[in-house]
Amino acid sequence: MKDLILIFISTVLINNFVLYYFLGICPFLGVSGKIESAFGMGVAVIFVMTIANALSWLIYHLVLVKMGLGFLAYLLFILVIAALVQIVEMFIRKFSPPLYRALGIFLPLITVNCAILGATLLMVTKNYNFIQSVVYGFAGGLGFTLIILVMAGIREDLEYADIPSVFKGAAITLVTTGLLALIFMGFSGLISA
Amino acid sequence: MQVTVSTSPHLKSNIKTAIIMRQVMIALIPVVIAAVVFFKYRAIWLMLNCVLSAVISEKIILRIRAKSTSTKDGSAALSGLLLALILPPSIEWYAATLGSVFAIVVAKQLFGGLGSNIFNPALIGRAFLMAAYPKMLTTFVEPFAVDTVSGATPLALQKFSHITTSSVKLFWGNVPGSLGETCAIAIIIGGVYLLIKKIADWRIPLSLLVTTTCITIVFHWYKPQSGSILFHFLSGGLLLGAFFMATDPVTTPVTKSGRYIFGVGCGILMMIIRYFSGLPEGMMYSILFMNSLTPLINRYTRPKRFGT
Amino acid sequence: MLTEVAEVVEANGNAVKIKFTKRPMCSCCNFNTLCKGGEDSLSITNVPFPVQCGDKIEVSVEEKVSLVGSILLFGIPIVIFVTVVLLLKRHSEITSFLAALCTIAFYYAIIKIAVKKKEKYFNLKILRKL
Amino acid sequence: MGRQNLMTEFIKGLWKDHPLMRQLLGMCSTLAITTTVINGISMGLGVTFVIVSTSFFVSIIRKIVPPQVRIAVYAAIIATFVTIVDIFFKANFPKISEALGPYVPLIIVNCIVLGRCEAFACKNGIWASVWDGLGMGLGYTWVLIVLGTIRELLGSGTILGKTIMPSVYNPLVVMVLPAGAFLLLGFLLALMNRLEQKKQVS
Amino acid sequence: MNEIILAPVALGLTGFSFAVVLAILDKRLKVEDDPRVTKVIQVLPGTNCGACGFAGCHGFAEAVVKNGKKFSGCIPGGLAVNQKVAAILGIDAELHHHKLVAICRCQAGKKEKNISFVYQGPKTCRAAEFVSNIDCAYGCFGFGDCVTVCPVKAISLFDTHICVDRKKCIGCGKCAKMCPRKLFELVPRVGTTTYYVGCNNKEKALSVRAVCSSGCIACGICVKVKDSPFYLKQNLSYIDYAKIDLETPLAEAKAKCPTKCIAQSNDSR
Amino acid sequence: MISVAEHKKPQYRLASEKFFTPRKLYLALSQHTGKPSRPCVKAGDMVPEAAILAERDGLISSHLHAPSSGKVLAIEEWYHPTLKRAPSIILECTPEPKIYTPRNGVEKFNKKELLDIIAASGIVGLGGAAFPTHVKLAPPEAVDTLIINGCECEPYLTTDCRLMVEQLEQICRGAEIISRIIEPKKVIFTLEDNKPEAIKKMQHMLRTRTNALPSAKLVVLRTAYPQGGEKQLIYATLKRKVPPGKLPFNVGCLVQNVATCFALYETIYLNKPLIERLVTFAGDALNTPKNIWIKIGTTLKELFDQKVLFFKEEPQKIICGGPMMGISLNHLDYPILKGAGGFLFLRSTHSDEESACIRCARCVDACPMNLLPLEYAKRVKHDDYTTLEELNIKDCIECGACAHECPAKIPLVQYIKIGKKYASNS
Amino acid sequence: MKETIKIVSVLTIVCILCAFLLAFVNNAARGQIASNDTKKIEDAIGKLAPLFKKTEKLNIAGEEIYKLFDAKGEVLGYAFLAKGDGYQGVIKVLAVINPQIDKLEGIEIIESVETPGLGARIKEDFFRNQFKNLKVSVPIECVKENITQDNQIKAISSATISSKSLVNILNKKISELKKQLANQ
Repeated sequence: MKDLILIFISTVLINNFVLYYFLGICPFLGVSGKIESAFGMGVAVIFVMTIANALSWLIYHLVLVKMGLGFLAYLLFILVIAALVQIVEMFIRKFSPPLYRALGIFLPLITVNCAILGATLLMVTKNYNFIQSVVYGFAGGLGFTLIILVMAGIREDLEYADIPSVFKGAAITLVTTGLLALIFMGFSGLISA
Repeated sequence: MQVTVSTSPHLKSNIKTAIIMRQVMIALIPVVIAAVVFFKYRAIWLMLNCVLSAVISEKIILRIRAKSTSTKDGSAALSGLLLALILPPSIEWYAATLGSVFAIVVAKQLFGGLGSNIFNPALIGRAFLMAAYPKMLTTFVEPFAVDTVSGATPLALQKFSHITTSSVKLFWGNVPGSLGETCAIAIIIGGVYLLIKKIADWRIPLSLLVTTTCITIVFHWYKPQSGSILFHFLSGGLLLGAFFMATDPVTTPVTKSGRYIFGVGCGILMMIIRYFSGLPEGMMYSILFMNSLTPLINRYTRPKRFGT
Repeated sequence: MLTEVAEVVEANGNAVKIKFTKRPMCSCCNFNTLCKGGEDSLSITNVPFPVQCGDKIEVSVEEKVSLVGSILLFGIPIVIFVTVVLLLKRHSEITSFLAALCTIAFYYAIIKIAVKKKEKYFNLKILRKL
Repeated sequence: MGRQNLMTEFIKGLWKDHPLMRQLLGMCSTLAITTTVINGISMGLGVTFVIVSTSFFVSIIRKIVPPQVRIAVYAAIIATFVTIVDIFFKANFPKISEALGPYVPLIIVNCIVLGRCEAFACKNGIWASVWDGLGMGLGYTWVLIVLGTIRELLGSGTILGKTIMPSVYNPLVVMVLPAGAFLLLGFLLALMNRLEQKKQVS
Repeated sequence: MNEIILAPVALGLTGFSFAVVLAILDKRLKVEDDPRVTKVIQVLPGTNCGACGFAGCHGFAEAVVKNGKKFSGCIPGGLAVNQKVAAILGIDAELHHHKLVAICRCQAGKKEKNISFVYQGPKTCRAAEFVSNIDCAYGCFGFGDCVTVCPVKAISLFDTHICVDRKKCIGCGKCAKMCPRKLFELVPRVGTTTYYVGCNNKEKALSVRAVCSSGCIACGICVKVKDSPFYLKQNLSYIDYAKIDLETPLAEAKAKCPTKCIAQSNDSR
Repeated sequence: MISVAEHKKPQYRLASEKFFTPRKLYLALSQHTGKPSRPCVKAGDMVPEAAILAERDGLISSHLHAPSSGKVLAIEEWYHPTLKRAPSIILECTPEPKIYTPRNGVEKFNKKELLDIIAASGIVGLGGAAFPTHVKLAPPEAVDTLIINGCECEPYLTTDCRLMVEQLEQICRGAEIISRIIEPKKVIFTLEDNKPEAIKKMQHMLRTRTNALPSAKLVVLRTAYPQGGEKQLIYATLKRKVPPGKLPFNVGCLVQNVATCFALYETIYLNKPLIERLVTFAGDALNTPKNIWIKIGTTLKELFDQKVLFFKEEPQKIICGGPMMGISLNHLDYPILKGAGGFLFLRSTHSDEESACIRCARCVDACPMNLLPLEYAKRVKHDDYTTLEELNIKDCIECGACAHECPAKIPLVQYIKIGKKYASNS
Repeated sequence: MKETIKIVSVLTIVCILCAFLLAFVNNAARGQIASNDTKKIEDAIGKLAPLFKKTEKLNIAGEEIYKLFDAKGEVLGYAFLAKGDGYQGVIKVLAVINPQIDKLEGIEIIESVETPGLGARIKEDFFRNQFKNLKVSVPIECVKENITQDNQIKAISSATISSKSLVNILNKKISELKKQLANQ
């Protein structure tokens, strides 16, 4: 149990996907403009990331490794993620059309979100077992959501700020993210307790 | 007869932004005096260095951006002074200058100048230096013997060596530490002055201090070597942070309930960092983290309009 | 609030059917062609003002609704998923994975009924005519 | 297609339609691996190879792929070449492979590659696509090299592992940390904007 | 050697199943896009400014393809883009004239306007509206809110006096919407010069004179000109743009106006 | 709620004077909230004092009476404090003092008769809003509490205070009339603790006149701004909150100003319509401040021309109303309206330039409606009107407390006014 | 239907072709990758024990422990990989110990993500050299002040946790190693 808690804390706060691994910067820059889109995106990422991690673990360890086909991992992972997103999208469309209008927009973005693929790859390199992988995916998504929400809040404020024109847009967002990364360094060392 | 027309109200209070900044400076006088007493000429040089580089960099930026606003409101000088007060006295001059310039240019002016910054500039300056020159920022000197003896801060001693410094020493500030953080009595005098003059809102310091008290009581009871209430209260940057950093109007919530949340969040985070993290002190990071949450807090604690 | 523009394709009194035009924010996206989430039609029941076929209207999902929606649709099920996986630690990976999937499926079945009942709550709101 | 046209396809990726600075694509690996120059060079070349080869193949099969499976097919092709690059690095440059870590496989989701396939290769001839891919790849590479140089020089005082800065220089550790990467890229973007503004004025 | 057989089989199976899913999906959600729409979008600047009145560039492209006549609606793109759009749609790409042009019904500058007091507050017309910064209760505040709102930068401010560049104006009416004193009017674009009455003060001559030296005093001289399209209403002179055939009566009236409040804007300037 | 500098010292003790000899009167047709009244005289007509000049047009409107006998010169545009220029009846006075004969049998009048008299007398709320009183006195819901508002929270103004000191008996009789019309369970007189003389008199009055208003009591409130606002006053006295978009009667209350009570007394008992009112003239540009009974329609200029008021120094600012919510005027040609409680002539203006908001939230703390003024200003400055209504900008009462407190000297009220206007348009 | 067949067939064929390509490339590079892995370990060992010529991989409970022989075939010592949590993440360290298992020959940090400028200095020579000839018959101690005993090392100032973590990782592994080798 302790290992799971450590994985959780370190993934959310210390080795945050955005601030430490730089994963998912593209959607982070794109969707962090409004709090509610950020939240919708974040929760969708948690969902897809957890399930993709679980599925990828099963495929990698139970199929690929056993058959000696480890080199197919990347190819299969991306296909699995793409298929998963498509299925989720279809499912939500059936489930509630209005909600699909509100939330479905984030799903195609997730396919090309490197955070999802990154999570599965890191899960493989870190040699996690099944449960650890699931927790890793969940925590990774949560960390992503946390940062994108904080960023969305800040950006909504910055909309009215008198930012130098050359810094408007992506530049100031990156600078802010840099400052956030500075701040999150304060959490380093939490896992060694 | 040439009269002026404007919208109501035609009567305005005397308070001005510049006055607020000046009052905070006045409140910092005891802290500055304590710093000079303990760390001698180093304190003077460090403060001069930070204040000057902050003001000059702000002037340059305003010139480049062709803004009519001036540095006369004293906000840049105040940020520089606050930064000097949270740096170790033994820091190299170029590091202090760099931190001060970074604080003003990146943390303040890039975000649109006074009033638009998301993070407290002084704290960002220190966080930047912490990442840039980690060794320099974690090396402290004994007071009165600034050139010779390096020492560990009370919190570091407590955390890594389980040696508790006496509260009396902490109260008067005769311990190694950042320039303005050591002398508790001076900070308390300044803080009380701010609250009496209604320059700072009492909600954040109150909720912050109450939260830390509650947490330390619980932990002290559960694990006595984790440090007493008084120890945690008087050591490190808690008091300076609570009275001078967490009350910075620009980077803290505007709603009343938001300010309570801010204070409580700072308190909890700081104690988590003090107890569990690899760093002995977490005031800076906790306030900065809550700064980043401030827009969200503001948005979700909007007061209910009158009558509902 | 996320707003988008839709065209009315069928109108009879209080219930209209609308067809969405592509979202304005999509046209500058590099993956414009990737996502088919573009066009779709929907029926709305509570219409605040009379509309005619061919009218362009602005619709939105309320902020609260979209928050609740994403929690219901993604948040709670994924927490359930993780919990089930954690509970079935001792079982083989496939068993726990399938069990977790089944639990969410069950959850969705329940929620689906609940959402049906509160259909109005999740409906789109018509903001104004363009 | 004439030579002139091929040249323009090549040039545009270097500045005008720069994938990173203009289209804001491929941020992840840019930020992650530019701690040293050598990493930047290897990553840039890896990406260039993947873009060029996928552009080539996508362009070949562009007429027979039905639009519904376009993305899946592209993803498969990209993943294949990325795996090849990965294997190549592992076999021949194990040190670099280790330093780049998971960011080599992440080229798969690097929006530049998919973006070029979607926006260009699937509509244009083989040579145009290849030149376009080469331009984009090299455009990406030069920014990686610039970023890598600055970060290595300021953060460790070295370039390509050789000490450059005088010994009194106290390395600015923050530059090799994530925070430094974000800040630097932010400033670089601002610089690009500034140049663009100047160009528009004049 | 085992893997050389195994790998294609495994991946082939995955690919197959994925393809089946996609095929099913495709059957359910058929989307048809006019290829011309995509082409138009590629030509457009892609800023989604909304100046065309549609929701973003995509909305504009769709509308243009559906109804080719409005092909020149893209304002930031200007003529170059419009010609490209026209080429895609196969429409003759001649310079398209907008039918309406904006005029400002206050032509008084600092000298003419009577200002007996000092205004204190934000320097925008919308703010000044609540206290006013000129004595005339109908005239232009001169802070230039219309200048900032104009998408084609056709409006300029010369010492608190508004000029509309007839050549640049596209008649979008944003200035008319913005002006708190409702001074802008969209009039038909006829000939190369547009004449208009540069005053909006509906009070009697004496009151007008008291606040402005170039206000319309409803003297009726312009109405008396031969073939005059002018008419008086509420102490103010108006031009009936439907009646304009010749430029001479307009020019004559302009010359005769005692307070010089008839103004003109033409393409040459 | 905030505390503001009162500036009431000199004029507080000054007994009211009278000025009834203007040469010309400028009577705007919009003296009140609602539709302008319809003139029923024409240029050249000779009218006696108290004759109807313009009639009520619709329900929410009010009659306009001739404050003096004279000749109608014209009906044309004239200066108006809020509308800038508005149609007005211009009357040349030929003074023929009229003697009003008291009405008989007032005690026997029923509700309807009383309301009819009020409607015919052109009385509007004299606290500032100028809402027609006959409409307000016929609430669609039962009212259990009548609050007589004597707070006068605006600095400088002392008319209500003087009125209570000088005419308390009449005010009470006016209040009796109101309570006869709406039949409340309780009548509450409210005063702020900065008017000790009025409080003393009021206490004495309530002790001696117990039979007339048996359920009346006095509530003395701590001085605060803007306590005189209806919703704030109801909350301060009864702790009842009037919901947004609702009116006092929705929580069973009715608030009337003391000056309105006095006007009601004059109408009902003396048969005198509303043609004059008590106005405070104050400010440091005046030689001596004064409280003056003045005919509606008199221009400021006339007061100075006829040497009723003197300038000590040229004023920098002329304000119609109180300093917190009043309107600044650009010259002295403006007439006195029914709702104007005071005119201020100030020597210095606050010339502080607006600077950047430092988010100190003093405006949030000051707002009596619990709103976020800084958010409005921020959005309006950036021309973003889309979210203003979500932020309840429409609930703002424009009391000016936020702008008074702002250390950056941002004209918050002006931004809010812009925001309110454009929020509804977009 | 024709459309569907096209969709399915194209994707399947592309996948199969890709797989073929990958399989061949992988096959060609596999040997090289495997030898790279061992080379990396041997290089590291070579730095610590320059005299070794041959390694023998001992398979004890799935852990990687190498027995080192010099040119004459005499046992030089053991090399082992130890792994554990550091300040920010996992630290992986290779250590060489003498045949008596009471003295370290040296350590080499294989992998770490400690804070640059602070914890990352565990990689630097001044720190690593302290482990040369360090007595490990009793657990290693990490002190902040000056060294007083030969089983002590001085922690990096301001990076006490990283230093301590490394020492703990080594201590734990060495004690395990002692048991395991004793069992053999």
